[in-house]
Amino acid sequence: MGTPHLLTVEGLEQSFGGVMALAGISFQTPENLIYAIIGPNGAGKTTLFNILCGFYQPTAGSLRFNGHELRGLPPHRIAALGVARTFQNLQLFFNMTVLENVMVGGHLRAKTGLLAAALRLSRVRREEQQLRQWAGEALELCELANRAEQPAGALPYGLMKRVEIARALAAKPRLLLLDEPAAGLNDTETMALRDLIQRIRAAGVTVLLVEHHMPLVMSVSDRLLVLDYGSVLAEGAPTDIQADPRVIAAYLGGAVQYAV
Amino acid sequence: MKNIRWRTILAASLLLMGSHLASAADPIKVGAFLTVTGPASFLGDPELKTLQMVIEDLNAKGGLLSRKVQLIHYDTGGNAKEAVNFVKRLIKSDAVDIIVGGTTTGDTMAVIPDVEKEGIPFISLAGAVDIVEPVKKWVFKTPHTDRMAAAKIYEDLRKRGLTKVALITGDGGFDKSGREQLLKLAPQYSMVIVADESYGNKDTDMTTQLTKIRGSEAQAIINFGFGQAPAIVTRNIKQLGVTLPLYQSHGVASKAFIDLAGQAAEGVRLPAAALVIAEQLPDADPQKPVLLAYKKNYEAKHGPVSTFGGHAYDGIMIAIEAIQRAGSVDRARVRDEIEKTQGFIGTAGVFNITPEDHMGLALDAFRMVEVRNGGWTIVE
Amino acid sequence: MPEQLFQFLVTGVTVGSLYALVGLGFALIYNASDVVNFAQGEFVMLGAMTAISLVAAGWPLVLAAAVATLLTLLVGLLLERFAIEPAWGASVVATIIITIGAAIFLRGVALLLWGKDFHALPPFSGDTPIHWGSATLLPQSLWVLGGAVLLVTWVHLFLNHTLMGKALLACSFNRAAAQLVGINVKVMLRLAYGLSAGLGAIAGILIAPITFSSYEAGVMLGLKGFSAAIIGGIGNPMGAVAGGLLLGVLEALGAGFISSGYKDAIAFLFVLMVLFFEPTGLFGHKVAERV
Amino acid sequence: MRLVGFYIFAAIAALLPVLFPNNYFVTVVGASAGLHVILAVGLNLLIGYTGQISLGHAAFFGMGAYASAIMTTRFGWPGWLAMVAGLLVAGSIAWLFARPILRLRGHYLAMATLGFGIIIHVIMVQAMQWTGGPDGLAGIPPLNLLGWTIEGDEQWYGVIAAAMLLTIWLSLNIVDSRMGRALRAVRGSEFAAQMMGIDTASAKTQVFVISALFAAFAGSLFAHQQAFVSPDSFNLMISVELVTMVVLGGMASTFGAACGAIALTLLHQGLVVFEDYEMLIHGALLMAVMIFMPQGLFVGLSQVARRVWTHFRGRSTQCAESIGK
Repeated sequence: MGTPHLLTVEGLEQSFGGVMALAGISFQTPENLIYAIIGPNGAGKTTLFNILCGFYQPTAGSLRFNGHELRGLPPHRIAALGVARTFQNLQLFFNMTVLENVMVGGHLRAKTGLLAAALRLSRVRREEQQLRQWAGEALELCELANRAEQPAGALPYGLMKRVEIARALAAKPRLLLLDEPAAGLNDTETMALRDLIQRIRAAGVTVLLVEHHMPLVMSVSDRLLVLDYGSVLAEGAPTDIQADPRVIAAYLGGAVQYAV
Repeated sequence: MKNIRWRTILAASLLLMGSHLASAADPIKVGAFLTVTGPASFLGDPELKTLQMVIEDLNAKGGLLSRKVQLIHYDTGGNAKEAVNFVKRLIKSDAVDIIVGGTTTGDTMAVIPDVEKEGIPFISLAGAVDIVEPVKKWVFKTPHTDRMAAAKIYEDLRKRGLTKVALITGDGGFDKSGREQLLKLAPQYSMVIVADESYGNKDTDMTTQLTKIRGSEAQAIINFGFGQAPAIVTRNIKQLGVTLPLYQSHGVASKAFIDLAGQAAEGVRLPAAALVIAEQLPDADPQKPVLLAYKKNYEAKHGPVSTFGGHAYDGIMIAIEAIQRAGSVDRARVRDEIEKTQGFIGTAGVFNITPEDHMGLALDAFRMVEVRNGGWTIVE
Repeated sequence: MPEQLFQFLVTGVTVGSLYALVGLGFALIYNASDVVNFAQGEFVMLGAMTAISLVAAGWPLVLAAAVATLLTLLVGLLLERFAIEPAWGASVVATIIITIGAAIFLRGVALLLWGKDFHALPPFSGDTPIHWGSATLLPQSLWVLGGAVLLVTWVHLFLNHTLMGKALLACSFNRAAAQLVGINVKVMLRLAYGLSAGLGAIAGILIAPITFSSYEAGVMLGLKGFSAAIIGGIGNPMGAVAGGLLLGVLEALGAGFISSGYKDAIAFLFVLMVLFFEPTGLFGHKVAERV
Repeated sequence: MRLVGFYIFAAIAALLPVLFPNNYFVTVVGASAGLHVILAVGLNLLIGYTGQISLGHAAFFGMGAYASAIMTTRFGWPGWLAMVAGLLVAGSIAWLFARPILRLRGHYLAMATLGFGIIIHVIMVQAMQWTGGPDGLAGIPPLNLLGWTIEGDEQWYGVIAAAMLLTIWLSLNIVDSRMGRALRAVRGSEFAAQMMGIDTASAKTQVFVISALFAAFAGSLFAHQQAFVSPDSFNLMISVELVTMVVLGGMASTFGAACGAIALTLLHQGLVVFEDYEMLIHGALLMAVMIFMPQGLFVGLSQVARRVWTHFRGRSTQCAESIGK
């Protein structure tokens, strides 16, 4: 467990016109681990994700990923460093098929430009084969192989969520950010999601999970970070966090007398 | 008016099937491409109505060389690209014998390469002098050139002892080539151009440009243009209280200009074909009967006459007389006959076409006219 | 030079108020439907031409203007009913093409009804120029400026202080939510097209004595009105008026000081600069891109 | 299998002049339709696939045409060199304008491109000493490619048909590649595309430049074919017509754009018979197609064809799908 930290966040602050969405949080995520971030709505989870991906620029603090400072980098440069994500409200390419969506995931693993593509050079044909194969693998991992040729918009909601994960995996990332993957899923789909997340970790990808579905979080995560009103409330193994009075107070609210 | 349109549609759709039954009773086909819609519809519409009127009257009197005459016309909407396609369609698909058309200089210049290559007589209705200079074998034109208009204006200015002139022109082909001629001829008439303003033909207000002119030491203003813009310029001049004499071009020689400009048009001078002052001509003037006949015939059907309709009348009449003299529709012989047109009395003046001058109008074909209490009067 | 500058500004404001009036129509429809109606210029033309024909037929000006406005309003309703509504849910680009088709169609109808030459409406109160300092302007321009102020305040009051107006705004912000609270969105959209058609007609009648009207007059007016609405921030009626006045003054100054030939190029170059620095127009509400 | 649609298109283009020898509607109208296809296919990459509207594309069409016209008539350059100059000019101006313009969205982007088109058109009208002003430039020499001087409508039909097929082939290749999917990703969701490592700003710039190059290429051919150019062939109405061709044919479909271009060119020729009613019918047709076939003429018709096909053959054919791409 003592491997160097993949992601180090120090004193991260973000304010939207006076409102402190993040009030100086710091944490570290070791490699090859499922690291969950929980907290009530408005705790700053999605803001943190958006800063990690470069959509927002933080007002203060630093975040280092694999030795690189992410602050100030645009999203596509951060993605090139090996960060991939899914979105809370689905951002699939509905104008393409499932296979094409996932092939876009492999964008960074290929090189041909617009001119080479236009002239249909031989390396373009080889690369297309390669991309098709990588996408197939990702679809296989997410059990979507039979849906490859269908338009992305024609799938049920649960499967669409999985296409987003497959698309992120096709980029062979080192860090995968999952933004509420269980939202809108029924129980059987959530169980399947848990197995999928474990298969992803087994494939050597570090997972950063934002999720409200507590049974899923507790059963799948190795470490937990609890945010409340933009600051770190607690950090540790799932069992410690469950017993931590501050967390219970934050979630259930008010003083609770324990029947000791 | 109704049945002509249906006959044209029927004739055109027949041709879509490309049936070329060549026989004696086959109609003589006159091709035309005019801007009946678009910015120059102000010119193209009376031209089309005149061509249809003349051909209908001709057919009523037994046609030409005992054959019916059929008009095939297309509307280019003022787009030169369309003009080229339609002329190719007239020559290749409709197999016309002669072409009378080309409302704007732009359309005319665009089709000249095809006309010359195919070798078909073409009488243009547009103004610019470079349509016939240098002379092109198959290309003729009936309207006065913009150079003649410029010369006529400068002559009148010199008579009135005015030498400092301000130009204000639109962004159309007619306007720009007119401006070019005014600039070229200025030294010859010792005129000094003290201001050279421009506007967009669809603009709604030219007071800015006219304020700059008011600030210059111009003694007179020349506005070369057609359509609604010159009427707005005329009203703006009155609005700004500018009292300098204003000269317009033959582009606005029609009643519509006076109606639009209203009171502001009083005192405006412009060179125009005799058509606008037909009644005031002395009876001895040879043009008078021709003008009155055309005017009566046109106004019975379409309302106030316009000089542009007159140009179309001259064009089609020259073509008809040339075919009659040639006794056939053979292109080369008709072309030669057009080139030999002598003393033809048209609405624009007396035409004497020669191998060097494919228009044939002298400067005196233009009459300097002035707007007085809502009508045109000759300026002695 | 300064007294010429004053005339340039006065001209700029009078021409700008034409663009502002037309821009208002764009803003109103955009408020209710998120679509820019490229036939707005044709509504202006229809209003002017109908009024001109009625006045020519001897009707008093006020009655002719009222009837012309109502007829054009009806055309706006019909356009929405038979062209926009059947294409419910089509993409923005497809709807733009539909409005462009409608513009060409209305131009075709006008061509058949009124032919090709130019018509003018006699000025409401004569055309003896008014001298204001070193500049002069036509009384009709005061009617246009007054009309613009009146219509803007009416639109502002209507949109923000009447129930129907608020319903209209609700549709543009979130159509689904508007439906949920019981607003009949289809009627609102039809109302928007009708109102902006009527607005366009009034604008057409006010400017007819200045600009003359023909079956094609709507094209350039529509273009300048669209530019005015965009500069001000699409959907914001006040913005459209400010945008129109700005565009007018810019054209006048460009023609006055730089070159009258490149007047339009200078004006549109400035429009580009505005858009590059303010991607949603000067006063457009900044839409935060939510991930 | 990928190019079955392309081969059908090529076959039709080759057969037409054989079936109808020197027929005006094949050669002259065909050549005009071919130029429109090149323009529409290029513009479709920008509007259909990448979702960025442009109401000023006739400006690039004009740049290609005027570059060829000015370089050959005033500087005596050979035709092909002038064409290359046109491509360079249009490409670099497109590259220069792309970044600021493509930051804009929806109607604001439409306005910026519309403004750009008007600025270029005003320059074409006013810069008389170069462009010959509103009456344009005449006397453009015939195009000489590899020693063959192109003369006459039949030869021009062949050259333009070949150029058209080349652009369709290039467009099909671009769409079916890593960069093609990146462009479509930009249209699908710009956020997700960025997270896939796509530099959306540079992708939009590249497609803007490519479509400008297609337009300039068509412009140069047009200049030599007509031997004359004038500003009113490149005004706002032409830009609007180009967008209509793409949307009418069917967005995000190379063959859709091509069919939209051909349909509108033929419509224009056919409607001229109705004289004053032309404008009325043109507007009504435009509305009707966009209302009843919102996804476009081609995609709509290929669906109708597929339904008829399945009705007769009882099973859907793979071929129709590949054309629909």
